[in-house]
Amino acid sequence: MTVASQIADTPVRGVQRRAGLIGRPLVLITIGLVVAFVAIPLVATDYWLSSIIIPTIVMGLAGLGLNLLMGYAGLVSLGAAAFMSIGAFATYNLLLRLPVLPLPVVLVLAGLIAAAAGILFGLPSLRIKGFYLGASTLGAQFFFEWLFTNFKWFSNGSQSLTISAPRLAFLGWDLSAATGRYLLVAAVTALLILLAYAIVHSRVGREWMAIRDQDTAAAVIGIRIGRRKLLAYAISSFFCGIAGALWAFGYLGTADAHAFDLDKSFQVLFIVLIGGTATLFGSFFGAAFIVLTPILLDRIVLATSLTASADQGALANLQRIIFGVIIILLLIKEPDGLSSLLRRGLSGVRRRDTASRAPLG
Amino acid sequence: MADALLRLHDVSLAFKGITALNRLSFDVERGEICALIGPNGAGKSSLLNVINGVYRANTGDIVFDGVRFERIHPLKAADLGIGRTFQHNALFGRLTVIENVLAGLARHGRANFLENIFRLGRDRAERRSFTTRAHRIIAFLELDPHIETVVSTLPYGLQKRVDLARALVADPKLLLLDEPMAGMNQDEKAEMSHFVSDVNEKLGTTVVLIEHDVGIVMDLADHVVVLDYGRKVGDGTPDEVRNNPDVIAAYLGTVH
Amino acid sequence: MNFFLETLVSGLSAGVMYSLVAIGFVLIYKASGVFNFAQGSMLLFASLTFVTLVEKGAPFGVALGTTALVMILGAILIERLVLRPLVNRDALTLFMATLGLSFVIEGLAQLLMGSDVHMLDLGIDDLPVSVGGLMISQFDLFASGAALALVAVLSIVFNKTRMGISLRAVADDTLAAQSIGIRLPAIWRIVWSVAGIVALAAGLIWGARQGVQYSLSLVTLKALPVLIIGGFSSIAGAIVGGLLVGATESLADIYIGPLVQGSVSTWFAYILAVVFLLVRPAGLFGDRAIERV
Amino acid sequence: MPSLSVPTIILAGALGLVALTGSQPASAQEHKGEQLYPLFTYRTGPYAPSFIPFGAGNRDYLRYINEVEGGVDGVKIFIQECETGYTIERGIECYERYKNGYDGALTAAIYPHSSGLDVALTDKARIDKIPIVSPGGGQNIATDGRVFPYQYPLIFDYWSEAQIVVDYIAHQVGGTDKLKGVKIATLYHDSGYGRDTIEPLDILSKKFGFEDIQIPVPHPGEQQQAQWQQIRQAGADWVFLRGWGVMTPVAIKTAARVGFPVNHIIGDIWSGSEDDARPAGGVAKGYLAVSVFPPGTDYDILKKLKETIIDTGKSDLKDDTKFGTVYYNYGVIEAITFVEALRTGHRKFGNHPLTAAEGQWALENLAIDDQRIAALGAKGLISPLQTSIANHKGETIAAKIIQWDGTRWDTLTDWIKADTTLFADVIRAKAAAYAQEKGLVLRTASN
Repeated sequence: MTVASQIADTPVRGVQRRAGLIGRPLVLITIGLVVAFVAIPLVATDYWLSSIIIPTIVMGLAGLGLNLLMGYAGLVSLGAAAFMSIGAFATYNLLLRLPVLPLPVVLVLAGLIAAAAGILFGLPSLRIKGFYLGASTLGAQFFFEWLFTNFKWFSNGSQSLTISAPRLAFLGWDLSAATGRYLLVAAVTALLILLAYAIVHSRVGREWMAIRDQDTAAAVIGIRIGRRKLLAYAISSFFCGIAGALWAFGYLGTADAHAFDLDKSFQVLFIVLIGGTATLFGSFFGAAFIVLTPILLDRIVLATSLTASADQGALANLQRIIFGVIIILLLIKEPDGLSSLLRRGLSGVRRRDTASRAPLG
Repeated sequence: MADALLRLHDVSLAFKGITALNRLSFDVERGEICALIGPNGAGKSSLLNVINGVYRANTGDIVFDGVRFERIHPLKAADLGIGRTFQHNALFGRLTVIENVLAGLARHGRANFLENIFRLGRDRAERRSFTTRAHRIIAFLELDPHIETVVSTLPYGLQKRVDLARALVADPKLLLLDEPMAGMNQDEKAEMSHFVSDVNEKLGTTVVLIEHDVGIVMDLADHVVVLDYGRKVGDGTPDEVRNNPDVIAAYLGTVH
Repeated sequence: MNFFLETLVSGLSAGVMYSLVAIGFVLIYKASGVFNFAQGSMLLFASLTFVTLVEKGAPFGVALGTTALVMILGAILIERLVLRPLVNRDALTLFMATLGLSFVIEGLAQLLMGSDVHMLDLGIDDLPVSVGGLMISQFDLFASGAALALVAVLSIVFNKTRMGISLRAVADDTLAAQSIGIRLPAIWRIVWSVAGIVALAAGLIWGARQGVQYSLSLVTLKALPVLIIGGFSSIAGAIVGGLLVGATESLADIYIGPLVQGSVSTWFAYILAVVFLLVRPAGLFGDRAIERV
Repeated sequence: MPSLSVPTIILAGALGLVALTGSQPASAQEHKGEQLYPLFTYRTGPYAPSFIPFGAGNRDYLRYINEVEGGVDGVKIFIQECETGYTIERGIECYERYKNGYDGALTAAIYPHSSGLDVALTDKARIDKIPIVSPGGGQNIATDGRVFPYQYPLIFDYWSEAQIVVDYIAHQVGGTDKLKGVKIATLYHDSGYGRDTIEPLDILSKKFGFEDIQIPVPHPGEQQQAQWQQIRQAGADWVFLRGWGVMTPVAIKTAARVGFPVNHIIGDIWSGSEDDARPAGGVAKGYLAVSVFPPGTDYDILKKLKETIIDTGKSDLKDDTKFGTVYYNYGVIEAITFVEALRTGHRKFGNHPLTAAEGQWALENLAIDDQRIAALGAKGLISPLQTSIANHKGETIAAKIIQWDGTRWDTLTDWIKADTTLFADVIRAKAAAYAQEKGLVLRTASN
């Protein structure tokens, strides 16, 4: 039995029940794959791929990684970007220094290196919980930004302390053009979504959620809380690490440590909260929001030809204000994130007459 | 005292100088239902928490199934076969009934996380056997209609039963029930007490439970231990306890 | 030895400045359980408002009063539009909301008052005087004095006035406080106002040192480790934490920096904070039990 | 507060998408026959203070060209702004948006206005074949146009800057032979930019025998007491201040606190604007800085701008006092490089909007000599600039030293030329190493 059909046969359980929305998972998965790997590469322009689709997917992947930690295991990280940077710098150095390794192996190794760092900075979770836990990952945020700036070895002595993909190729295909980078990003992300699905629907995911909902009870019924928490940090960092590598090489092309600064960590956090915690696809909506909103605001200004007359600086600042207001509004009005909004919207369209579904915890 | 599953000896517990348990000793026989009763603040919940390691006793020791310990980690307690339910709702609120029950099998999991995630090796057999066991318990406690329901949306009485199922699925030798019938109406109480006695009879599980409703306790329990301000004031069969003047003074007379 | 002492003293004086920022966080965290990331933006907004008024010709006192009023107005708006709709939501959501709020405040500051770098002269020379053989800046002495005065005023307000007692009641037990008739929104408005005024004080002192400009809002990052070390809910902790961070940072940069050929103070305070977290999870003076495993 | 209902969001999203796709005019050709100048802005965020006058200088000069001179050889320049907020992501979006032109106007080159973005665009530009021009802020190794065909780090680099600073100090102490034993401390912003001068100063110190002291300041640099005590402790004679943003005024103030003479501090080009010195107050009087974009209004071209743009109310400046400041003039100078590149291209390809390929050729064949500078009315404002395939930066690298008098900058020296041969081999070797790492084939004049 293939993994895909296995998933198709498994009833959708847990927190992201989408009964009604996804009636026939296999069909939807197939449609999704066709859209992702046939339609988009054929239809989308360079502009769409390079500046909207790729960053959305990669940030969504980072959000998914953080969501595993925050949404499913109920832990906190304010330093997701630190683990992204580890993945990026590890990928670069592995590609550079061990040229025999093929790209997929390098990505997995880079993810594992990030996972190791995740375990290290997750150690305080054995002693403290709640918002304070953020401090340790915040420490990681500043430490790694410094580490990759301070030691030129990590960027192979580059004058600008930047890393760029030495060779973005797989099985002889050059992946450095927009479509190639998109296919790389989409393929890796699809596999990782599958992995996340498997994790969430395994004993590991169940126990994370148990710890999240009731840690005392979880301990009493015999769940290894400490180990599970560290595993959550490890797996979350694994995802973030690979997302970081894709961010650096699939999207930016060239990056330095500051591409993974505190702002980026906060962005990933926004993505999780806005997209919806404890959902697998919510992060991608959140990422689309974060990537698209500033562009849309800019475009609206452009389209309404305010540019000719109005004060450019004022408009730019206004955009920033509106972005902040939208974020606050979303947090207020959509506690369960965009994914729940979308779910409601779609089920509303499909089954306007059905009574309200059971609220989702 | 032919076959004590649980033996408490001289157990004391204090929080910030306030004595919760005062040199408590008693035995729980294998296969019996032992009820802990006593007024609020008598130390009943604290005692359960000491037995399964949530609290650490200041003095005394506990012998469970031949294993003697002074303090125990909750995980170790679970491994030894001590299961429990909670006074206040401690279910995994956003999980479904089946997921809650499956989580109760955590201590039986032998597969490592990679096997779990990729459905390899031991995980395959585990998934099957866990699902079977969970379904069996769910059927046993008549929770089948709600199997895929998110527990926080269930009515209170059913949630209590899910809690019982979660503890029971791991096949505990000793089941600690912390007020399994609190807040229930008479019908629900009768139903729950029926389930508890079923568990005891059909699965052979030894039960220690806390309950305020003396009527139910006297019907259900084989053995009653009465606590008052952390001290044991009565210990015996329901009839013995009913006639114990100390108990009447300390508890029965004052509350109901 | 003298060099060491001067490094230490200068670190401590930097620490005073960190403490000033951290106090604003503590006030808000105490009363509303919100980790207010927008504190830095408030600091920027306050000092920018003040300096703009002064440049427009307003006398010092008028500018100060007007800015304080603006901050109070801002606090009322924030309570009404952001905090009240988010009541009872988890700490992370509130934190994210203050992040959104910081975009709004920073955008407004630049929209209304421009992006120029302003010079702010408080009339105190930033030149050293000799105190017991050590060279200490007059300005640092002034800043320390200001911080002390601020803390003194705050502790009088919180310990002696009815409002202060209500506030402490809220901090101790929100539900109990509400049940005896303390109105939460009112307390929040007051606390955010006070935090706004503290931001003004800190903004003036920082602004006089580095010029009033956007990067003032970045001082938030320096206040975070101070808070972790001192405890999120203790003003005394904020002061001691600030001094500790200031001093260790300076010493670390001088004595550890050369070993790694770079400055270490961006992360040193955080790592110190993590160590504190492991050893003393509630911080030095944290009075509210930290959630521990 | 408006309620955010499901339909509103969906509607807003849909409208947004329409706006997004609708504003990609594939067929609209309203600006056909014009040359696109995508103006990458950062009018928000921490770096807005430097951009605002810079952007004004940029726009004002191009407006002058369009309105007074009737375009570049008759070709009008079409300016489209794109706000990056100084972030790489937004910058990449702007690049993707405008790399192939807009509304009929052609893109000949892109000025990212950010060193970070310049680096991030390196690979993309190579694939898209779009010239990326960063006057004063490009990558030094990209000087080698054989390895970096599409990067143009015009006018200046930090290695040459270090040389010019050492040269100036040598003049002050009485010649390069007197440098032996002089202690020069470099206080640098702890970043790739700040660390860039460690290597050249090391080479120079070995060559001239001065003592090279390197002291980092962590970003953003709002506390520097410890660093300045270190400088005093080390007995430094001169400080080369490689600051960024708030680091500079704090450095000047802290120097005063530890009693270091301000006229022995030489600021980097990013530490040498009015906004760097003014916030430091009175103690900044006498502070020196390296200037590649000399401030002042006493240049013919600035006089023309004053007359035709500023005084007619057409300027992008909201605050006229910023006219002739360092960043304003930087904006003008940068716009001059763009316009001169277009002229160079027009001479070869004819007077029509240039494509990116033609733009690349033009940027590679720039020749702004003294005569041309005089014709531009920019004598003293810019130094001669001549590029080639082997040299994308320009043959002569020069800067002036300026001094803050408490309210404005005075020009202290004429152009000080850097000896470009000194580091050429090192830079070329670095470029070659990069080429090898990336597996690039070196370009020659023939391919």
